[in-house]
Amino acid sequence: MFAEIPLFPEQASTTAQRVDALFFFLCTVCGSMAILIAGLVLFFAFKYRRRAEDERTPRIMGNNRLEWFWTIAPLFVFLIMFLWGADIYTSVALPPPDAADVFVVGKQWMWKIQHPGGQREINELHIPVDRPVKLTLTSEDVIHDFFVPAFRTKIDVIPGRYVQTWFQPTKTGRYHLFCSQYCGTSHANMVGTVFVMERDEYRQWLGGQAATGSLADQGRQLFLKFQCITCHSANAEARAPILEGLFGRTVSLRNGRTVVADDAYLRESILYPEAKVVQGWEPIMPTFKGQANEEELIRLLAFIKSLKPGQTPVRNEEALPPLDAPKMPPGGNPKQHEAVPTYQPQGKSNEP
Amino acid sequence: MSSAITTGFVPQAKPRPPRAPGENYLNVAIGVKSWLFTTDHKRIAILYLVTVTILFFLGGAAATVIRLNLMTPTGDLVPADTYNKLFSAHGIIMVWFFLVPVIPTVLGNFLVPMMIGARDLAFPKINLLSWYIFTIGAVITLWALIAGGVDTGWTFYTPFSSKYARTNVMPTMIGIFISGFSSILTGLNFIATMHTMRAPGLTWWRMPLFLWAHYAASVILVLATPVLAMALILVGVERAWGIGIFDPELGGDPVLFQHLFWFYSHPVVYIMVLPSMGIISEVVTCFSRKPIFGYVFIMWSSVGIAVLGFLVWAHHMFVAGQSVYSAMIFSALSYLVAVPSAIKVFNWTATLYKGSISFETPLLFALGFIALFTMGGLTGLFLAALGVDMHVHDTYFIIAHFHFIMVGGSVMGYMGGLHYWWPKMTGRMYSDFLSKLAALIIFVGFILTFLPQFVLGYLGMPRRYHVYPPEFQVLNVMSSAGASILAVGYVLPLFYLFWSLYAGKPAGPNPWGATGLEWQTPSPPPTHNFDESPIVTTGPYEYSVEESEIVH
Amino acid sequence: MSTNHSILAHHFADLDQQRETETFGMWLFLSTEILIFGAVFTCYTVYRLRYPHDFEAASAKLNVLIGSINTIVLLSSSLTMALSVHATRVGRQQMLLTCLLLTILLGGTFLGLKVLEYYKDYKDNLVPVLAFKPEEWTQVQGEQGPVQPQRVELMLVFYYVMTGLHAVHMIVGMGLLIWLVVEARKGLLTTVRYMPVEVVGLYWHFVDIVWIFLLPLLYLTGTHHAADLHF
Amino acid sequence: MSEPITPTRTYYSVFAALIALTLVTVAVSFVELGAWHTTVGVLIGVVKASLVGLFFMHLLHSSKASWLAVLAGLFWLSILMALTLSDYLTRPLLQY
Repeated sequence: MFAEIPLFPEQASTTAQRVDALFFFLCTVCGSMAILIAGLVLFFAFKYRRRAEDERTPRIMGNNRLEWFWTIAPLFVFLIMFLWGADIYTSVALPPPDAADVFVVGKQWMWKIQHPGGQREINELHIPVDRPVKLTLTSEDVIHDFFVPAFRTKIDVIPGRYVQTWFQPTKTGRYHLFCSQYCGTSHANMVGTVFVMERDEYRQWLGGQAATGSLADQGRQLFLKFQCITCHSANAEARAPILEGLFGRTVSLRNGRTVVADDAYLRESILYPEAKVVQGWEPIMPTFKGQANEEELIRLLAFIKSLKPGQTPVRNEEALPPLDAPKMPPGGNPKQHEAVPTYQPQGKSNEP
Repeated sequence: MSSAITTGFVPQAKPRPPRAPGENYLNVAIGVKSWLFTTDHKRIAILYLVTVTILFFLGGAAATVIRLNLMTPTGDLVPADTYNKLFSAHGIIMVWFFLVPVIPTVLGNFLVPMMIGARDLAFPKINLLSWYIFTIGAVITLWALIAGGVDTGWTFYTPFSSKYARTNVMPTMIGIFISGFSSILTGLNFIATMHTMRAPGLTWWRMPLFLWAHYAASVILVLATPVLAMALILVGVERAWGIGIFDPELGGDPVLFQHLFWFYSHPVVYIMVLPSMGIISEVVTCFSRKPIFGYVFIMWSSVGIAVLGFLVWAHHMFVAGQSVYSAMIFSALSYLVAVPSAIKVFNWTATLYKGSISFETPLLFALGFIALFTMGGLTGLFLAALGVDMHVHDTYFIIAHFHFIMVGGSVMGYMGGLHYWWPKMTGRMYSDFLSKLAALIIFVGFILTFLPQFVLGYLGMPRRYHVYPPEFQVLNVMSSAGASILAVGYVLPLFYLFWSLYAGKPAGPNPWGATGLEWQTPSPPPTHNFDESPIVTTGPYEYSVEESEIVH
Repeated sequence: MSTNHSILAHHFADLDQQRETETFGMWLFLSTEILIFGAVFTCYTVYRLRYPHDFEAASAKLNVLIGSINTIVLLSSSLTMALSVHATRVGRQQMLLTCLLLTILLGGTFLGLKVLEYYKDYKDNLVPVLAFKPEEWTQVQGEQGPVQPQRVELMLVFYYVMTGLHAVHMIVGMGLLIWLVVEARKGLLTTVRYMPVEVVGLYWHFVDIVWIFLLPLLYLTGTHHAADLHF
Repeated sequence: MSEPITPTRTYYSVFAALIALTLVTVAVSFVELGAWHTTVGVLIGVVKASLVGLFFMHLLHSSKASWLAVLAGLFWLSILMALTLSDYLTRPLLQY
């Protein structure tokens, strides 16, 4: 065990390469600074050590030119560090348009993941290599943090709103997924594995998962179950706006402002319908807060996003019995133990 | 009331009572009462010294169990809940009951009046009051931590602390809230003292840098602490009545708490490290027997840190869901605050140039400070870079970074200061050999403990983990081994300093040949500090002139 | 030490130094207070900007009449406090005592009215958790439809935290004023030893200033109507 | 040198101004101003607070140190407000 001390984490995403490049730049600059200062201190300490008790010293009070030099010179170096860091940060904040969607819900103490195809996993994330993946994350309880060291990806998962990040894996393999924002007793067990697979393998995996329809299909069922269709129907006497093609459009509101219909807006409108009412409509929608949980919201959103003109369900279409989430054993997904066998301490499963 | 006063005649200060030879602040009165009701700043400093030392070792005990637990990846020593309570207790005790108060209340209390040639602080009773407030806060917090514990971490992030934690969150917050007022009163006392009570001739530009550092730290104490107090009240209100100020379920924003919390808790780091920097300026000049290099720049950098330190708090929240634009503002400002710290390090180094350097214990600690603080400061540049922070945030990289600043910086400086002024405070010298040994052990132990944590952090080991993947074990074991060495280094001074009280040889008024008013009076000083009011005619650190020009 | 009521404390050089230090100390304390209240004001501002209509609607329901009368009461107490300082400075003991007692009386009136107002709020279902009816609010129209009861509650929480914190400061101030009355009756507040009145005055005026801002932020943020002017 | 004694006349005139401003600010709340209520109210509040500070609290004749304390408090409050709002006001700008 002691033979191999890891010194550097695996570099498995495009972001990781960029972060590491900046990291090495910082190491070089700061390392030389540290060596310079340590060298000077040691050199002075040795050279000017006290040799006689009555030694005199020159009365040097300072040197303004030197002072201004070391006040201003670091600023230029810092400017480089700032710009470089900000560049990486903004690129991580803006997912490419072709990124594949993955939805993550954190709760004490597990990660629940949904794919657009309807596949669901717990504490595991399967993704294809060399393809950008966009994560939309939220939490059911406290603040968590989705951290994949090999991708240099980290983002706080905050209850009550969506946050987004993205990455593009460059190497197949298994990587750690950590919760890195302290979230209670089993914080250290809120971990999982990211599987980066070859495309074929990934397609196989997708096919092998039992999914009751795609995420949008599941959302469609909920759309019927929650009776959304009663008002948001496609016919003329509808009492609410038609949702076809809504996602991404700019919407005019009653108060004269406009808003882009993004995830956050749709989520808010389901939970707090009165907050931003569309122009020309009465605020009659009831809230679905407490009825739809975070995972169901994601499915509803997936459905609304997928809704093309003419696809609104017919109002009298019968609602299917509600989907049951697969029952979880209290210790989380048993598969998790197989994935990283040594990770789970004996007899300490993450009991909620 | 004398008639002279009512007519508006202003009397001279009361003459100092004549002093029996050998009478000093320690032996002027004996008994518990004479300590518990004292208003003498020097005795209050001793009260604080005892209190914070006890608290330091309690916080250290928690750290010991944490490090022992992390020896194995499966965390076999304590269960997860206990572990969480331990790191919370460690953080809470060390931050609020050791690092924040330690230098201002012990060395600051003792030295601020002496260095400015005053008889006491501006508000002696408030000074005593602040010790009582501190002690009451500490007792409440300790009680909460021992009887049940608290598992929120020292950061109390909402909504975990306000809704989900089922531990003693409330009493802990009350204890911290109360002790906050002790901080405020201490800071207020220092600022008022330095503004109005300086000895004749001691202009602002002649003040020793130790005082400037305390001035800057006091500004932070006075202006940051109230915001923490309010943040804790709001969390308390939310927790007690279930109303949502930070609860997203009820329309609140949990991130707002982080803003308030870090508005205090980032500058608080400078409360810890600024006084320490002040000590280093005193020690480096004394033992290289040279004036400080660039007094004005060091002084302004202290003030600069106090102001700029308030502009950077959200760099603790780069991945916490704040706006991208705001993150960029805070990143840029964070780089600005690195400049004043760098100025100080350069100036201390330049002070050594052409000096006459004598390697006494305080200087060893000071050189240790410069080395470790430089490391801590430089790794701060990594964290201010948005791209890198994304990866290392909330990992052991952060843990290592802030321990370098707070322990490598603040505690190292405190040890240096304690060893420097110990002869003044007690009139006795400690063991030269043992103290140098302790300095060495602490330095080596520290490096061994926290250097591996940088590597762990970049590898991705998150903080506050009770168990961890097995590949991180070797580095964790190294860190724990270092911690055991560090522990020896911290216990050692306890013995030889205590021993010196009985067996140490008398120090005399000025064992180091230092300038500064505090060395112009006997050791230990008399109750009124100076037998005659000092008058100052030169700047500080006139080590390179023929004789002291301080006139009596 | 202080048994003979010596005016000049042992560690000061002269009275001017002592006075300067005491005023400055109080001002420093007030700068702390600025940030204590400032922290809540900041939270308030964040949510005020986030939920403007809900906050305006909630504000319109608060008792603007009692709020305004209380403002005038508090401003008057500030006047009598300032006059107390004047009386001490010119050595008019009787005027000092009268002004101090008037200040206490006005402060008491303020707190009494505040309690009455809290009671009215309770009757009007304006107390989150204790007495609050969400359904009452869904009928209230904001500028763009009904307001969110939860956000109204948020505004009310700030109303209670801010006014509560202010009331705590008032109570502390009343205690200090009572101490001043005791001192004044002993004849200890003189033209030379006037600092206690001045320093307590600074504190009292500061508490007044806080209220000056609470009035517009809490009571006057929504639009009122003549019908709102009732107890 | 002790501070000058403020004449009572000053106190009375300041008090009159304060009451007048209070009546104005309350009166304004009966006008439909929407979101501007807070702005107007706070501005009048600033005037009133300055009057209390300068005259009742004798800031006008106070030492520089006292001014420093007040201005520091206000400056730090503005830091807290401005930088906190720099987050909240720019959050909606970046649409995902």
